Amino acid sequence: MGHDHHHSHSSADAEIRAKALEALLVEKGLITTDVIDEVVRKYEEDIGPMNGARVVARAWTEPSYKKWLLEDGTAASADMGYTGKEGAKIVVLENTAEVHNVVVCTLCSCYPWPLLGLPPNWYKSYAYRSRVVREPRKVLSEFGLELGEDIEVRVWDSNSEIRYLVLPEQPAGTSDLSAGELTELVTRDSMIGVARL
Amino acid sequence: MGHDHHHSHSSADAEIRAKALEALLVEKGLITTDVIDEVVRKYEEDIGPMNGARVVARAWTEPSYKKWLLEDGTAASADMGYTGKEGAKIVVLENTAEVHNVVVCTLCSCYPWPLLGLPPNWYKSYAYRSRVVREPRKVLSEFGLELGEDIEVRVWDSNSEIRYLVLPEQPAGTSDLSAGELTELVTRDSMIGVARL
Amino acid sequence: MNSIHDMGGMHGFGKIPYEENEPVFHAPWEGRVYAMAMYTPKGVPGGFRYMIEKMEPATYLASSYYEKWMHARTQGLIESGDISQAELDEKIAYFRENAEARPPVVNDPERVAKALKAMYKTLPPDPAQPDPPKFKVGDAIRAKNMHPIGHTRLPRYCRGKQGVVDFVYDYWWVDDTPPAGEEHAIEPLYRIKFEAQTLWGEEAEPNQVLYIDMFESYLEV
Amino acid sequence: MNSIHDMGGMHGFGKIPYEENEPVFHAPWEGRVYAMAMYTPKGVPGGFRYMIEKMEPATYLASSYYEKWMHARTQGLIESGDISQAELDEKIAYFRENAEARPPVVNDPERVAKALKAMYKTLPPDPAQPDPPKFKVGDAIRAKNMHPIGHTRLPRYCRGKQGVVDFVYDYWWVDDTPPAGEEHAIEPLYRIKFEAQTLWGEEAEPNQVLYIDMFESYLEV
Repeated sequence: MGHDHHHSHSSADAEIRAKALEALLVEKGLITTDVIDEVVRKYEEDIGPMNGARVVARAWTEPSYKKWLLEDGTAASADMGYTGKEGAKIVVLENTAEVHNVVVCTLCSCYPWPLLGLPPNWYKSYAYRSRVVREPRKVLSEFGLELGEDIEVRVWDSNSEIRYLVLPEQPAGTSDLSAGELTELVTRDSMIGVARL
Repeated sequence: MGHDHHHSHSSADAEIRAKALEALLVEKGLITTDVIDEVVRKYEEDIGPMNGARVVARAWTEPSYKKWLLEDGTAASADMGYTGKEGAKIVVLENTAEVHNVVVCTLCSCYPWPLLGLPPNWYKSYAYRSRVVREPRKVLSEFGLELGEDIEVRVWDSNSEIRYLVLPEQPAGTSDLSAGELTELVTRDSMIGVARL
Repeated sequence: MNSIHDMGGMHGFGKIPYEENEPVFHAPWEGRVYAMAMYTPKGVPGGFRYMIEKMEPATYLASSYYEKWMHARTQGLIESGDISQAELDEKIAYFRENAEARPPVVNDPERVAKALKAMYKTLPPDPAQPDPPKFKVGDAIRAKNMHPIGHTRLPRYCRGKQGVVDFVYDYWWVDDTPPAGEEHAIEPLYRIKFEAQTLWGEEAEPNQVLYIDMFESYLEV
Repeated sequence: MNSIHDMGGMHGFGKIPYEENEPVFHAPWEGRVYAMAMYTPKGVPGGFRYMIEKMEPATYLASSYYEKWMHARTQGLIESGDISQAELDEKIAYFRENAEARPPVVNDPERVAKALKAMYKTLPPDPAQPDPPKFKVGDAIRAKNMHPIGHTRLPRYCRGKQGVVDFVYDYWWVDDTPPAGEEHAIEPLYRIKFEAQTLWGEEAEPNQVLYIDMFESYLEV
């Protein structure tokens, strides 16, 4: 049986209802077309996991920045220009050989927008939200990540106003790379904690 | 917004699927048409709340039977011929001026079939199952039953193999009536505990 | 399992949908599904109720009561190999295209007599008694905080909560899914009394208690 | 509220639905709903998330993510009186009958500039501090067993469970629905650490802990 297919048969109807709402809001002057266009463009192009990747790569290459990032994720992210909605308080969690962090929002979909953009569907799925707090190892193995029992798994339920970013371990053999090159290695999933690099 | 309407739009499809299942089972000799007909007839005509009402009326008019019924509901019910599926162990709960009992099955729909027949939809509804354990007084007030705070409300979650029947209080001014006449006064709802007589 | 069926204490389901003079079955197919579910002499692998609990939560909520029963009976027969999905699909397609068609009629009074006997038969309530009950009336106990993936009769809203043994029933087969390869265990069954405040905290209504039955393995001191 | 959205620990939702190279929005309407939800300068009465949580559970589960957002935004504007159900229905009927029709286009660069400013604006994280925190790092606490009908950020799976204060954050506005007529309270926020065994009993996976943030009013000794 399919899961989380979210009744795609109603998607055509959703499109109609969205058009109706937009028409009403524009007619009433509550929003303008270009605001909608520009917000969509920003989250499609500018505000996404590439931001978090730049933060991670800088932390890997600048020990003082890493220290700052772990102590005050909000300020260290703001230093790169990453501020705004869903980023009032950013906490960065360091993965190590002994500790693996993974983030979820069981009640909804809380996610550090300034650093990762809007969350992927699986992060918002009922399966992920219900399961990862109870059986994180089994969930991670579905992502292809098998963790030994000697590694402590820390699950973070992002339920209130704090937003979490995982700082993945720098892959072995990459110490010669520049921050720009390292940025390319950092995946969204590694910053949520469902992958290691 | 409608609640518990249970997608009646799919009812036509359910009828088709039921026909398909019946055709397969009959063709394979797993069931016969008359078994289905007769089971339906029994629960539509013979096995229903009139059985419980007879038990209650007898308990009101025969003190020794009432004592037996409260001590061994299974045997006292069997004495009236009420045995069978979902009646392996029947426990009868006496309502008094100080105590009000109400029965639910939060996990499913457990119900004393031999005495009450098959449960009504509201008993199986998500609203009743979810709410009556948490806010019984509010739920009972939706049934029109307002209970003072001096009355202890006992909620019975019929979760395993015990089946519960509520013995309502005999209404005032009915002590002259015969058991047959009293039977007419006893409602299904009073034996579940969502009404008093 | 902690599926949507375990809804005691949930919010959001609205008012009680009461229907005056409700019929036993709201459509003929409901009664026929009831009869097929209860009188087809085949067990449902893993259990009838567990089959329903394993439905996807959205499907569970959107399905009517007898649709769930039909699902359990049908899926059970598929899993036991008594019918195949293909022959079922074929039959469904046939009845979809032939609105006036009816299932074949085969009668057998002997089987009716057998069914009626089963209808009134009370199952043995008192299986062999292995060990004496661990707890007695008045004992303070705690319902275990357990989260089995299998079928269980211990609802979430009671888990981890303190109650008191109110009555000790006979021994019963434990309904929970047994470990692979094992039979259902036989255990004492207890009636446990909880104060509403224990279950619901400050939001509890006044002067309320809850009784619920628990197998011995659900309990700890 | 204990609605279906509070699904941490539930079974039955199947495997994680992973999509390779997933787009930010799966259809243009999703992005437009996102923008309308976030940049229409009107609050949602009772709160955006609470509006979603109050959806009937079957509807919640059957609705996609941005359908839920559209519901909250639309219902919020209806309840605040900014739009009426009748004019909405009329518009829906119009677009249903005119598949090629598009909403009117009105542009205003000044409003775009304002929206972009809001997009990057970080809300003040540290409201006025009324009382010193009651708890400190290392304190053993218990999450209250509370079941408010209003919005809360304390999920069911943590309630009544013992944990330890791991970190004390600044003060925050409590997200929970305040008592009628009152403003949101300001409280210290704590990071609480739970052992997986405390949450899930014997079914817990080995070597796992859970961190979750809790307002002071969620905690008791």
